[in-house]
Amino acid sequence: MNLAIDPEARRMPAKVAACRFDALESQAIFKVMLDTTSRPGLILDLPRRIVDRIPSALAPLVVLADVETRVHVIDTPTFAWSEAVTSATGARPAQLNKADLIAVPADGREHLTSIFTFAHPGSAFSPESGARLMIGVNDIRSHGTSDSAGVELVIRGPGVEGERGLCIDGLTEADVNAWRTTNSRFPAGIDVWLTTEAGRIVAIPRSSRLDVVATWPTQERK
Amino acid sequence: MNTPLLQQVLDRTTPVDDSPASHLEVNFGLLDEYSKREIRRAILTAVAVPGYQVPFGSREMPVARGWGSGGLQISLAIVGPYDVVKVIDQGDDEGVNAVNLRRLIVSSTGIPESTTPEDSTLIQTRHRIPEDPLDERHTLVLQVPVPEPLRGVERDMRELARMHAEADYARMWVSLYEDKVRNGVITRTTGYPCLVNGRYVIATTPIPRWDVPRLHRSRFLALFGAGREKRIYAVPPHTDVEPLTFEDVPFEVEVTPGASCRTCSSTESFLVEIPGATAGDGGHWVCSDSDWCRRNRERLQHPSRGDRS
Amino acid sequence: MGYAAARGGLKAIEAAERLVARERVLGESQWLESKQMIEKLRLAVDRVMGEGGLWDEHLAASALRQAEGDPIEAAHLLRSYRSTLPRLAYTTPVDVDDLTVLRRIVPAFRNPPGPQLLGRTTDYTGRLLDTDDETSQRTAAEKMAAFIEENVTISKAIDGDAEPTDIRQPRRLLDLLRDLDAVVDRRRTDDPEPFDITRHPARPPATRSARLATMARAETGALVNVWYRNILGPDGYLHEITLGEVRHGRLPVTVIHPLTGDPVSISDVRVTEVEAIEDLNGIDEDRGRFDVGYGLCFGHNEKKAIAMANLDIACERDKGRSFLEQSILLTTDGLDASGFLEHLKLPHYVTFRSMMERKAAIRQFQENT
Amino acid sequence: MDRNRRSELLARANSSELTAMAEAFLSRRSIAEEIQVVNPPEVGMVMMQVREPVCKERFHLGEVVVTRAEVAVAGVRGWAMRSGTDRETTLAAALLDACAEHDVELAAEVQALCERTADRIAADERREWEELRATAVSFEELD
Repeated sequence: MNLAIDPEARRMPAKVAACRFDALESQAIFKVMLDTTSRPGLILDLPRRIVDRIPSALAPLVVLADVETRVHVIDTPTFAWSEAVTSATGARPAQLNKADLIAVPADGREHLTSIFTFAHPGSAFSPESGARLMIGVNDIRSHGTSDSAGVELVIRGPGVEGERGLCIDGLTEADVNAWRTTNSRFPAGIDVWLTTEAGRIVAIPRSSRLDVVATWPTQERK
Repeated sequence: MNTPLLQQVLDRTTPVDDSPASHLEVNFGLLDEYSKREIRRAILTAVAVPGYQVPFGSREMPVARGWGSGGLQISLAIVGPYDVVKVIDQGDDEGVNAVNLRRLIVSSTGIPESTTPEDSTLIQTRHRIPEDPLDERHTLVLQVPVPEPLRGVERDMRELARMHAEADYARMWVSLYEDKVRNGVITRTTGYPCLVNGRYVIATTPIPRWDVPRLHRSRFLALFGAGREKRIYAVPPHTDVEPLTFEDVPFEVEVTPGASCRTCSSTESFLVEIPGATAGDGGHWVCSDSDWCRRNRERLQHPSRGDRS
Repeated sequence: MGYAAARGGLKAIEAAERLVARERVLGESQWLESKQMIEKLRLAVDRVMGEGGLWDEHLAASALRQAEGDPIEAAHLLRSYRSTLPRLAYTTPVDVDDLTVLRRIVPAFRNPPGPQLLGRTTDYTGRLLDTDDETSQRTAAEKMAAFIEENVTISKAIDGDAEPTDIRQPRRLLDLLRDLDAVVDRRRTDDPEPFDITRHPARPPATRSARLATMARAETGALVNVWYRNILGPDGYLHEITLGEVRHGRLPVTVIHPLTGDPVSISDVRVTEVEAIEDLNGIDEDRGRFDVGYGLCFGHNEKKAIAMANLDIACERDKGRSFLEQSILLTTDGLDASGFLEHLKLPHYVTFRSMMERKAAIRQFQENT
Repeated sequence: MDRNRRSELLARANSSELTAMAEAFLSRRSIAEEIQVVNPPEVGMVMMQVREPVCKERFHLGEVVVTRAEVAVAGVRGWAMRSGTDRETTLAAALLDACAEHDVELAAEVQALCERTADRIAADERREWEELRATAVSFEELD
C-alpha cells in the first residue's frame, strides 16, 4: 500500500471537495446550461469560482450527476478526475457507450471522433436516454477570423433565429461528421456542451442542424 | 433534558452561510438538491427535443397535484437568487392559486416578485400567456393538467408512446377532419394541439387559442410542467409551433365582435365575460390579463407617463 | 355594497387560513397530542404512513392533526415533507421471512404450521357503536387491563424458555405449498434492480417491482375499488382467491454501517403482509398448480394488503391484455386522484370562455345549414 | 459486544439516557477539546428495499425517516443512525460510539448503557409475546 505517498491520492480529497457545488453554484451553472441549450450556438460564461477550481468541462457534468446517472469522465494527464467526480456526486462510472453523462476535459481530449460515434443516442421511445457530452476545447468564437483554428459551423434549428455561426478551435471536421451521424435519427441523439478553460460555454443540442463551412488546422494544445 | 454542552456542539455544526438566501429556513427553492438535479435533467432534454414529453420523477409539492405542482417544480428547479417572479392564474396576479404559488416561490427563495412582465424574469402561469410581448429575459413556465394531446383518440399508453415515437399522428388528423365535417368548425377550445418543430404534437396546456400564436417562433423559452402526469416538455425560442388545421380551415382565435374591456376599453386583449347579475343585465367583458389592463388604463388616463407604472 | 371583497387574493387566503388555524388549534377541546393519535387513532396514522410512503409515526400524527383528520390530505403533507429530505441510503434488502408477527392468520388451513394468532383485532367483535361515556368505557377497559395483567406471566429467565423463533417468525404457507409442489415456481435468480417510482414515473408496460411499489403507497380506497371492479365490474370476472396468510408484524430496517461495512438494524417498521393463492384456470396456465400474489404495505392495513396481493396476481395473469396494469399504475395514487379532482375548484373562466366561444361558433354553423 | 451490535443498540436506546451520558462525556476536557463533527446530524430518509417471497424480487416498500451523524474524537470516528428526526440524540449516539472506540473507560460505560437497552428490548418482547399468545387459536387435533 503506497497510497499514502501517491501524490495523486493526496490531492484527491481537495479535488473531491472542488467537485461539490452548493445549491446556488449548482443553480448558476444549470441556468447557463439552460440558456445555452435554449439558444444553440450562443456563447455564455460559466461562473468564475467554478472554472477556477475544476476543468470547465466537468462543471456541467457535476451539476447533473448523481447516484441515478452513469458517467464517463476522461482523466487528464495530470489527474484522475473520474474518481473525484464519482466520489463527489455518487454517480456510477460507466463505459463510454453506456454513460448518460460524458466529460472530456480540454487536456484529456483524444479520440474525440470515437466519443461522438459511440456515445449512446437513446431511442425514439426514450430520447431522454441519449447521452450528454461536455467537451473542453481550446477556443470558442462566434465567427472565424484569419487566425482561426478548428472548424467553423453554421447552426440552424430550434432556438436559433435564422442561423448562427460558431467557430470551434478543438474540433475537426471528422468529429463533426461523427457527431452528425450519431444525431441522424432524431429524436434519438446526443446533446453537447463545449467549454473553454476561460469558462466560455456553448450548447449544441440534438435538435440543431450543423453545417461545416470552413476548417483550419487545430492549434497545438497549450 | 438539559444538555448545554451537547447543544453547543450541535450549534457549531449549523453552517455559516453568507449567501443571499442565508436567512431562509428551508432549502433554497424548497426541493432538496437531488430532486432539482433530476428535474433539471428532464428540462434540458425537453429543450433539446422540442415538444417531447420527458418523463420525470415528479415530487410531491406543498400544493395539490393539479394545482400547478409541475410548474412549481420547474420554477423551483430553475430559479436563482437574481430572478424576479411573476405568477398568474387566468391572467390574474391576484388569482387565489397564483397568490399561493407565488408565496411558496418567494418564501423559499427570498427573491422579489412583480406583476409586470417588464420587471420579471420568471413567469409561472396557468391558462394564459401575458398580453405583453415577452423576450429573451423571460422564461415562461406553464402549468399543465393533461399533457397528452392524443388521449382523446387513444387510451392505451403503450400505443400512445408508439404514436409519438413514430410521429404517427394520422388518427389525430382524422379526428380533426371528422370534427370539421360534423360541426362545421374545429371545436377544440383551449389546449389546442400544435405541431412543434415539425415533429411532436403537443397540448398547449389549456391556454386559449388566442395565446397559441404567441408560442410560434417566440423570443422566450416556454417550459411546460405536468406534475401529476409526471411529464415536462418545452418550446425553445424561435421554434415553429403550428396549430393542427387544414389548408382551407384557418386557425381561429376567440373573438366576440363588439366586445371591449369595461375597465380599459381594449379590444385587443383576451377578454373574459362577467355575466350580469340579473336576467335583464347583459353583463360585460374585462381583460383576463389584469396587470396589462391596469397599465393600459393608466396609459390612456396619463399618456405622458409612458408604459411603466 | 353588501360586502367589500378586497381586491387581492392574498388577503382572502390569509383570512381563510386564520379561520382554519383558530379552530384546529384552539376550539373548545384539548390540544390533540401526537402520542394520543399514535395510540388511539393507530389505524389512521398507519394509513397515512402507507399512503404517504414515509414511515414516521410522529410526523404522520402531526400531519393527521394538521389535516383535521383527512387521511389523504395528511398523506399529502407527509409526501411534500419528504420532497425536502435527502435520501441518505437504501436499506439492505430485507427478507420478509424476518417479519416478527403481531398477528397471523392462515385462512387456507385449519391448523397450519405455526400459530393462528389473532393479535389485536376487532374482526370477530360485533360492530356495535359504543355510546357509553368516558367513565364507563374507562371502567370497562381497566377491567380488561387487569385481566391481562393476571394472565400474563412473564418469564424472568433470559435463556432457556424464550419462545422459539418459529412462533414469532412462523414458516410461511407459500413454503409449505412449495414442499407439496402445489405452486408454480416463479423464483428468479437474476435479482433485477427494483424500479424506483419516486424517481421515474411507472407507466405500462412496467416491471412487477414498479407495480408492487405503486400499490404499497396507493390510496386504500382506490386499491380496494380497483380490486372490486376487477372482480365484479364490467371488465372483471368473479374468480376464487384464497388467502394463504395475513400477517401484521415488525420488519427490521437494516443499513450498511459505513465504518464496519456490515449490515446493522437501526429500527423496525410495522407492516401488513398478505399471500393470495390463485386457482389457475386459464387455457395457457398450469392447471395442476396454484399461483400466488403478494401484498405488503406500511402499518396495519389489511384491506390494502389483501387488495394488493390479489391485484398482483391478477396483473401477472392478465399479461397486459387489459387495462388493469394501467389502472393500477395511473389511478390508485391518492394524491394524484384527489389533487386532480380538487383542482376543478380552481378558476377556469379563461378555458370556459374559450368553450363558450366555440359553442357559439357551432350553433351559428347549425343555424346556417 | 461488537461495534455493529453497539450501533444497533445506540440506535434504539432511550433518548434521555443517551443525551445524559453524552453530556457527561463532554464535560471531560479530554473529550470536549478533541471532538470534531465529521457529518453534522442530518434528517433524511432511507429507502426500504424488501425481498418478496413469490419471485424473490426486490421492491421499494417506502421510505423511513432517519437522522444520521458522524463525529470523531481525537481522530477516532463514531457513527449513528436513528429513526425519527431527533438531531441532538443522534449526535449523542455518534459521540458515544466514538468515545467507546477511543477510550476503554468510556467504552465500559457505553457498553453498560447498551446492555441495559438490550435487556429492556428483550423484556418488552417477552411481555409482548405473553400478551399475544393468549390470542392464538388452538385446535386440538385427534391423533
